[in-house]
Amino acid sequence: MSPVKTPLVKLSAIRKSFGPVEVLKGVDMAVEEGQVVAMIGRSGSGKSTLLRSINGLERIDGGVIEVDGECVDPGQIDLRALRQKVGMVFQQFNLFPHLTAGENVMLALKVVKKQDKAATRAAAESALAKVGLGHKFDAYPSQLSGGQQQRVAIARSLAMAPKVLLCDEITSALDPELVAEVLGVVRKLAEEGMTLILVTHEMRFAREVCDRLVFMHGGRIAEQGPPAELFDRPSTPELAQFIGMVEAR
Amino acid sequence: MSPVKTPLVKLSAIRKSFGPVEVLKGVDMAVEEGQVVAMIGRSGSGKSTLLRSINGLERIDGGVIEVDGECVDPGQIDLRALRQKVGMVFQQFNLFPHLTAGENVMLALKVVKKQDKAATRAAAESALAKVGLGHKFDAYPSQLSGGQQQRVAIARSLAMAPKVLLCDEITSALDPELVAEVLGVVRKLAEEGMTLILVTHEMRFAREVCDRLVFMHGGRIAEQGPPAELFDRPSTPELAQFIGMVEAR
Amino acid sequence: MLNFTLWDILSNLLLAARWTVLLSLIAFVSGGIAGLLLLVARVSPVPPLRLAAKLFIEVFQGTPLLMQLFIVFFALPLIGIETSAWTSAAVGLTLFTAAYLAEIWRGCVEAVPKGQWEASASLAMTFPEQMRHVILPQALRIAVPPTVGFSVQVVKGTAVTSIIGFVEVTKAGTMITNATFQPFLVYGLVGLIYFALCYPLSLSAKALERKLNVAR
Amino acid sequence: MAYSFDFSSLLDYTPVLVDGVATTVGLTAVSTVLGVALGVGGAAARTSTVKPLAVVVGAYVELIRNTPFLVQLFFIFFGLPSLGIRLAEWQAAVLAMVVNLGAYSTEIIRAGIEATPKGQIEAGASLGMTGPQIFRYVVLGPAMAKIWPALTSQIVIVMLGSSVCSQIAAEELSFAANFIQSRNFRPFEVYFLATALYLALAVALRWIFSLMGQRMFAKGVSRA
Amino acid sequence: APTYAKADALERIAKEKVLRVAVPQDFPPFGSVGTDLKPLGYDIDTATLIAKEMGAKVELVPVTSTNRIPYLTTGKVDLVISSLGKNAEREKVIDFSTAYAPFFNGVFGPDDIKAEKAEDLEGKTVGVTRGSVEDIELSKIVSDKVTVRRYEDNNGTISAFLSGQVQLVATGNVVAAAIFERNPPRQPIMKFLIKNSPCFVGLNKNEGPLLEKVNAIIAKAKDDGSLNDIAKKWLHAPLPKDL
Ligand SMILES: Nc1ncnc2c1ncn2[C@@H]1O[C@H](COP(=O)(O)OP(=O)(O)OP(=O)(O)O)[C@@H](O)[C@H]1O
Ligand SMILES: Nc1ncnc2c1ncn2[C@@H]1O[C@H](COP(=O)(O)OP(=O)(O)OP(=O)(O)O)[C@@H](O)[C@H]1O
Ligand SMILES: [Mg+2]
Ligand SMILES: [Mg+2]
Repeated sequence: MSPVKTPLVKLSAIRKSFGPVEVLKGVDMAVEEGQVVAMIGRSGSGKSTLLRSINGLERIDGGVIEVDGECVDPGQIDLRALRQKVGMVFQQFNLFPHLTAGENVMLALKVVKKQDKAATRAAAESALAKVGLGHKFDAYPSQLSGGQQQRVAIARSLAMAPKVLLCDEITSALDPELVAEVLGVVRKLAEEGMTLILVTHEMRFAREVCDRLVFMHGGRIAEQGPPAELFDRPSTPELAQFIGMVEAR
Repeated sequence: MSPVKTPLVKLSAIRKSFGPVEVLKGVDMAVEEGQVVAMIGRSGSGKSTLLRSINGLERIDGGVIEVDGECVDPGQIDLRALRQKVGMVFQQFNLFPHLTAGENVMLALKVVKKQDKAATRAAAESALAKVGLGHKFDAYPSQLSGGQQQRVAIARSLAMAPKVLLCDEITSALDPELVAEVLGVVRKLAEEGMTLILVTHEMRFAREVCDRLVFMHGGRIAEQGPPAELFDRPSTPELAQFIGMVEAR
Repeated sequence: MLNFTLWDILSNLLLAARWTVLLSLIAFVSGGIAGLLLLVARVSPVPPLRLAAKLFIEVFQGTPLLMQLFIVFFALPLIGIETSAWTSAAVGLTLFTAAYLAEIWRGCVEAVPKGQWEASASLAMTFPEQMRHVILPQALRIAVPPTVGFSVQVVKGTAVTSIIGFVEVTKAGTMITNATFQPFLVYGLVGLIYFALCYPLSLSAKALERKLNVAR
Repeated sequence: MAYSFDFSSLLDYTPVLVDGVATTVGLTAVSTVLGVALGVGGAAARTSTVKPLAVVVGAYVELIRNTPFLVQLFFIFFGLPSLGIRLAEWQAAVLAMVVNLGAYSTEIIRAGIEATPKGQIEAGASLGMTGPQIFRYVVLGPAMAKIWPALTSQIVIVMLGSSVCSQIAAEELSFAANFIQSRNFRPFEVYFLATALYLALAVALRWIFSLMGQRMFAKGVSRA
Repeated sequence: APTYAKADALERIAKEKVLRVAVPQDFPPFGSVGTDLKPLGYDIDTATLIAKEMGAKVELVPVTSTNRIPYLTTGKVDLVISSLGKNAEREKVIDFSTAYAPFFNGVFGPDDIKAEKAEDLEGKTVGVTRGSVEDIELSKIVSDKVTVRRYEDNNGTISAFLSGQVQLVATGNVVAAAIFERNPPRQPIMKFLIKNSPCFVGLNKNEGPLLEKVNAIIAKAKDDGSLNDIAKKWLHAPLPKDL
């Protein structure tokens, strides 16, 4: 038996309200290094909020978030150290429109990591190459397809060498035929041992690539486990209904 | 054998360029009354442009469009008659936000068809009832879910009693769990004998509901025929690739 | 010799402020009407009309109001059109206001999503019908805050009418300064009067804008 | 029409007109640079989390935007000497124009900043950037690109507004026009010419700014 | 002549019984405003007198030295009685009556500044009202080393002097005296005279009958002492003999 690993990301009893509405009602979750976790659930079930809490974009009201052994205080203000460990990719890409693909990737290396010019450039080139866009270094986001933009966004996060990468429905804003190229990149990252937490509606992808599926319902984790198991034998009626709905089309 | 029917919509050698780029390179197509046609193809292949040409939102550069026996001149300015025969539903719903659902449906009946108040109201009520929203007559678009808004948009077109209804990716802007309710309405229309031309990415739906599938590629119709046939035995490599791509997820 | 008490100064300035207010109202109302016509021309599908409106706007936004007033007042008589100070000020301010409002409103019309034009066209509506029932109701709603905001510019613009003989607040201010030798006090008061006229307008423009953003 | 136009009498005054145009251009150029810089600072202050700073800048903006430029100019030139602050006419003119443009551009740039999609800021934050870094590298560029047309219009307005600086004897274009017409008693010719020159300046200014905009905000940020 | 206006002003005045006169409101004692902001002064009294003689009501139009000529040439007023000085260039554009008021212009400044002749102005800043006679005469006698600031109207000139924006002003002696009388923060004291340049009534060209009528009225007023009364009232001195 292997020794008990400390998880890379550990969430305990996370609570979060927006005004009077409690959106996260006590979430516990642990993700080990190299794991690929997919979160699914209905719209409004709190998936994005949970993900955003992990890198401090939302300040939680209660509970403890631990990343790589360090605690994220709910009240803490300096989140810079945390955020260098936790990368995030958004549904809407959020590339900086006034910078080229290369500059998008280099910016944080320069101003946050204070790397020198040569190192920055080398890192950016290798990150872009990794997502198959080595040749688009000088293209502006507006000159790229949605799929390419999303891949640049992934490269931008990767270049910071995060311990874990959070992806929030990163293919939902894409035209159907562009989805595959982005999922391909994610699949590669997973194979290379990157720790990933994904929110996704691509059930087939989740099934194939993920180690674990987390089904959120009403601000709680209603069910989790290996994808095949959950899909084939959902133990809650909510999950059964959700699967039915997604596959109804 | 039945007599040769004149098609309701007949496109011959349609050409359209945006600036230097030729987007439609000579498209021929005929749709008979009561037929349900789905157009598929990669992004940029010209599906929307073709659809928009049929009701004159794009002015074509060459070719002939005939709707219900009447010719649509490429240079013609008065499109009102045509547009009363051709309804259109958009991806982004495009409901008038300052009007209630009922008023949205009634507006064109009032100002275009000059119907009296009672007739207008009756028509609007029946159209809304048809899409299952009889009870939302006085709701503003902002008070409706995406799926409901799209159904109002369909009702708005239906109320004008068009001969043919064009639908351009009408479920693409919807949350996954709302797609089914809109497709349900379209399915019902198809069953009731409405002539429909749809651009869609919902392959399963296309397969079940449509009489004919039209595969566009690079501004041309690359292939068309009964859905089952096309899906199972694509005769062009482009279609084979497209099907692979869409199903890869 | 003459002695202006603080009350003399203030009452004279306030009396002069009547003209400022009246001129502003005239400019705003007639400028609004002219601006609406100009707007329709500017976005109409008729190219010559669009061009003419564009040219008009370009000229009136590209030259100082001071010069416009001077030309209306002193040059129109040269071609045989008699203009009183009142009509000149009204005409000059109206044209000026119309040009700016038309441009502001064009921005609002263009802020109405293209899909609204297309949806209404697909329902077989004509350009006037689209404008009347679909575009303007939406555009005018978002136009309210910037329009109220622009009224501040109109109020301030009336200061320039002193060139053609109007004794409005600014002119009264210079005259009184000259008689009292108290520029700091007098111009301070003049500034305050304008502020009292304009600030409520600015505030309501902001409030309207906030309301609009919430409503959406 | 009884009046006979005679533009030839303007020829003698060409140097005066040239000086006037040059002064107008100079005043506009200096106050544009300083005024926009002030506006960037003001906008940063107004959107900052430091409340008192935001309030002070807010008061400045409101005060300036709700009083006529002419009154501000008179106050600075004629009023401030009572407090022992005496400025030359060009200094007063530049100060008034900078203060005026500063207030307007603060508002304009602030609007641009606030129109920055939240996702952009979140993306910057997720990369570990600090607030000021996000402002400097992520927000400012696209905000400027977005408000460039509005800023251009405001600068044109300030340029046209500089015509009232003639009232404190700053020798710009309107001053030249007034000077000439008071000598040759031919106001119509002079004012028509001056108006045309203003129009030309305004058109040139817009053109220059749109060129600058195209260069600076070339590909990435279209106005959409 | 480059002048617009119908050559029947006198007829119109007789018919409508209104005489429209451009008068200053920023040039005491010729024209300034009372606490009700109504114009008063030498020029205003002269205008009233001429109107009375014509049997018409006077309509006073306050003008600045910048816009008084356009007011006249566009026919918005019949006469300009606005301490207008005469020179050859101006005579090409409008007509002048005989003189109705004396006017000596000079350079004025506070006690502590010494200036006895034009050369002494070098290195100093002098304010003057653009387009006034003082402006034109001053421009003739000073060198490049003198900074001349030209203001839109007399309000500007006077304000500039009083607020110290200019060291000296060129203006009329009586104007300076009137300012002095109001006890201002800086006192204009006579440094030297520039020119004797009496004031004339300005009229449009081609208004022969009106010109004759105005001249006749002025001559009569000089004879019967009514103009002298106005002079004594506003200038505290009788009309000079040579006027
Ligand atoms: N900033 C906010 N202010 C107020 N309510 C919010 C905010 N962000 C999210 N919510 C609410 O919190 C709930 C959970 O939202 P969240 O975005 O986490 O859901 P989700 O599971 O990601 O849904 P989706 O699949 O639509 O992205 C929703 O009801 C949402 O309306
Ligand atoms: N108004 C326009 N101006 C310029 N180019 C246009 C315009 N509209 C469409 N195009 C171009 O025409 C081509 C065809 O576009 P169209 O929208 O018809 O494709 P589509 O098949 O509907 O794609 P999608 O699946 O993305 O909707 C594309 O390359 C597009 O960029
Ligand atoms: Mg979400
Ligand atoms: Mg399309």
